[in-house]
Amino acid sequence: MSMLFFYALIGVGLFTLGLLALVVQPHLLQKILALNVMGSGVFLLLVALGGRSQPVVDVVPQAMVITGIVVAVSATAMALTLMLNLSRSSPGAQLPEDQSADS
Amino acid sequence: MGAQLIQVDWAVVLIMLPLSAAMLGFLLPGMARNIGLLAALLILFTVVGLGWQLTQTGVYSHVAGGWLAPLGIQLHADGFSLLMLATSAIVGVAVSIYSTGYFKAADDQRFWPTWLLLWAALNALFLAADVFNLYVTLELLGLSAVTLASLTGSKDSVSAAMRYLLSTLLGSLAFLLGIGLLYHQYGSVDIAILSERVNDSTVSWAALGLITAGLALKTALFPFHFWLPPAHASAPAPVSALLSALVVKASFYILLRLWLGLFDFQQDSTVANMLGILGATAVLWGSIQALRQIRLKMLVAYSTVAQIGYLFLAFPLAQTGGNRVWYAVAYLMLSHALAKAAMFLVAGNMMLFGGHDRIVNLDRVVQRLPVTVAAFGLAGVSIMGLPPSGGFIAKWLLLEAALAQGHWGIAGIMMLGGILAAAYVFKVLGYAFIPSPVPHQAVSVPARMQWMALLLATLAIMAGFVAQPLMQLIGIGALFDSTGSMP
Amino acid sequence: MQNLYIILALFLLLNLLAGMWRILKGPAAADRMLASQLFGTTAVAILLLLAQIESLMALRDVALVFALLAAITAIAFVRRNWPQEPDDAG
Amino acid sequence: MEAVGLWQSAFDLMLGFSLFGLAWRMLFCADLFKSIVLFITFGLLMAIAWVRLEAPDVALAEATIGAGLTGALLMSAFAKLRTLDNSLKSGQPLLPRPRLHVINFWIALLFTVLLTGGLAYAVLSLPSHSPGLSDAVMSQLDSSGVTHPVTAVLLNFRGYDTLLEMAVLLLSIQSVWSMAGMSDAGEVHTSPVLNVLIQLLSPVLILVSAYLLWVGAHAPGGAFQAGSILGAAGVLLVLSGRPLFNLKKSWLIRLMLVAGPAAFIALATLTLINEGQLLKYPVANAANYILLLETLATVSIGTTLLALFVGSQTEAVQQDQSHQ
Repeated sequence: MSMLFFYALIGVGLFTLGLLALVVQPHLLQKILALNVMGSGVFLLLVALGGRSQPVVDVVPQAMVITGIVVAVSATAMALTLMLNLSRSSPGAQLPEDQSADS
Repeated sequence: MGAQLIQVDWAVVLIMLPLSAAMLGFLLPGMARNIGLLAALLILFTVVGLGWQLTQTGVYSHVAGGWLAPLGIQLHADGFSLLMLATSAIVGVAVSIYSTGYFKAADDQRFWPTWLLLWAALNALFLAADVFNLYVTLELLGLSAVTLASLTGSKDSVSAAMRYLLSTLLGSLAFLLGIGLLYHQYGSVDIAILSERVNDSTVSWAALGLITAGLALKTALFPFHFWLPPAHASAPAPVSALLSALVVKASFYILLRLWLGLFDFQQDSTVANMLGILGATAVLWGSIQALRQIRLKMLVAYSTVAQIGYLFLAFPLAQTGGNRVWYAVAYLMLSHALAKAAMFLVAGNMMLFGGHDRIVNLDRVVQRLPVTVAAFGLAGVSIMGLPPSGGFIAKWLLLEAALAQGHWGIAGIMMLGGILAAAYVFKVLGYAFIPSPVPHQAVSVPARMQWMALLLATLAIMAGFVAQPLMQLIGIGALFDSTGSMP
Repeated sequence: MQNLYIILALFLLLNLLAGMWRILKGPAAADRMLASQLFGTTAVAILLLLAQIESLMALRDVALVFALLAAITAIAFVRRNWPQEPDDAG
Repeated sequence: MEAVGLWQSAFDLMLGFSLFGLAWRMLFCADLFKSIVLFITFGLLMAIAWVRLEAPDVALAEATIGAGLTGALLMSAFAKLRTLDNSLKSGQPLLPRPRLHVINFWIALLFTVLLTGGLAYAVLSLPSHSPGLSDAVMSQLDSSGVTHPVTAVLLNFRGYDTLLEMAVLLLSIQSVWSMAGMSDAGEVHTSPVLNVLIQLLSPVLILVSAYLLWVGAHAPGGAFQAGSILGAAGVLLVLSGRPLFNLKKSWLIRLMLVAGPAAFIALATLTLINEGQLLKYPVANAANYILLLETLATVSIGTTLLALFVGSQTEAVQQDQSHQ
């Protein structure tokens, strides 16, 4: 039983670890990976806690997560496309760190 | 005839119509523009139908799939939904017509299907009564908004769109984690059921924090506004209008609905005060930044940051100020949407006209584009909050509440924000009158692009004259009157 | 029997983690890629064991899909990353 | 039985910590290629975790989409990135160090730790037993038209969410096509070994896809999993350098992309008129409607994922930057 909470806590850990990487890592590919890890964390929490309804597992969170995985791959494809477009115009695939407002 | 029409599920049509049109436009790229224009007019007509239905029979709800909550998903339309749907329809039709002049035929297949999907997402979002359904609509909305923001393909717009995409995905994930926690504590994703069950618990607070933070990021509340100015300023003008007028409002709409429905367990909390402080900072910061801008579109974008701040000023005021404050917020959402869309369309016209949008080089556009400059002036009146505009009514109600409760700080911030808004609006108008040292070669601007800007600006002013009936319409379902209970 | 299966699964998982060293260490891209392919195979074995433990036959479908799709990333690697960089190991 | 429980706990603990450790190494390493390989491995372990959590449907989706297609997408994007950026040679420490000031980094770390603590506290405050919606799902399963509860939720009880989900998929391909131009599929190399492999693999994949679609009514599987395997088969063909016809121009491809969402909308409209509620199937026909929806959705999902893969790595469309 408590294993479900363990998995949920790992989910929390993945979410916050991804958040940290999203903030501190400069390369866009790393940011995209970070968002994917955050997503996995949320999904893990959703499904793990759905296991608390014994004897039958609650499948509604599972259906939500399948929906979420599809959204995640769509968003990843879009993000990779944008990243490649960006690195065509300026090498390095990073966001201009210091956005001056008047550019 | 009337008896039958009242039975029609207008709300469902509002979702299916733009979706079908988007698919048709995707299938037949050559006809995307005509399909889109037809859909836009039909959506406006459908919103009128829904409005008439609501005034006759009250709150509308629909049980999707025939499965009652908590198992199934329900749709719900009250006065607040209607207001947002109508705002989207009006701005949407105007922007659609405007865009026929703005985009070349080659860009049609890139613009129209995405814009129709965005419209479908907006309508579905305003009709949702289920937090997971809200998450799906939020994703559809965010991803289509990013796509539209990247449409010019310039270096600025691509990097702005990238930042926008990362921000919007982060916001959605925080929102999803929040509703996941709520579901696992309270066993439902239906707002009405949740509102009965949610109580003052650790999980409620965690969900409140995650959902508020995620939606504040999407709404671009200070200090989460970093993505907004570049994204809104580098997008094509009709897209900027849609993003500023509608897309940021959609996440605020969810925040407000959940705040009233779910998070009323903490009526007198510091969270509301904190949101108020961030809102106040946004008003000042956004206005000052707007004043400092060299480019017109950046100025208008920073003005959005400031105007979003006003929306959040309502949270501390509502603790004792009651329903009038929320009516003011709803009114502000409407009038800002109209005025801001008009301003971005004006910026698009000036850019097309002179080939740039540097404010100091506007070079007597007032004589050459009188309709456009008039639109900017009228929209500016509403943004500043001068009578008799819609913006005046909204800000007056807020100011009244602030003064009645002795919130002198908020009152002061609002006045200061108004003065700063006047300063940046008149800065633009001033340069529009004087000749610039660098003359520009003028390109003629199609009349419909000018008149659409003027139409929206005029409507923003007109909103000030119909306050009474509008308030009645917003009041359908009494969302704001009985704080704490969702019908 | 159950005990044996779960111990075996645990052993395979340990194995997988030991292989992680190769991914982290490299040195060449191909080393990392091969290690991850090995993981795919190990994962299939773990899934089959779990299918026995939980007597859930649907898990065999998961293992099947795994086995089939392990190839896709490897092919993507060979196709996209390999030819442009013949002396990668250096 | 006691011993089994103990060993299982050991397995779970190790799996959980490996997931976290992998994510950490993936996100904070200086070599992008290593990160991508670690991401693929991460997806593998996630799939095992889904199995341990009694979510085989999610495991299938993760194995096909999470680890498989996303991995291939990342791998291709990385290859493309390397042609654009000479500094990206695999095996070298090639990333710029985080630009954040040291103090800012520690503030971010402190914030992360606090957030983790708060969220963990909230999670642990949840009741250890909660029925969720499992009772509601199980009691209505008989009238849903299928016997597999996940399929019942996705296609019937919450079918409206899935309708919007199909719109997200359509949007993603519209988006990728509008951001990047779509010329013909990748470069054409031929390699005898690969070609034989692909010739053997593709029909098997298509067969497995059909099997998963069919089995979804009463066992783990369904449109999303079947569709992503179909997409994977397409990706394999593209990678083998098959001269696929121009995806964007082809009317047939567009039709396949739209088939799923269009079926949903058509059925929603039909049920709205006949039954008074969108996507409310008459109980007698529910099984047929769901099979129809799933079949068309499978086609659309597969085509979309393939088109996303091809589309995300072609050259950007030539755009004028005059009026932005």
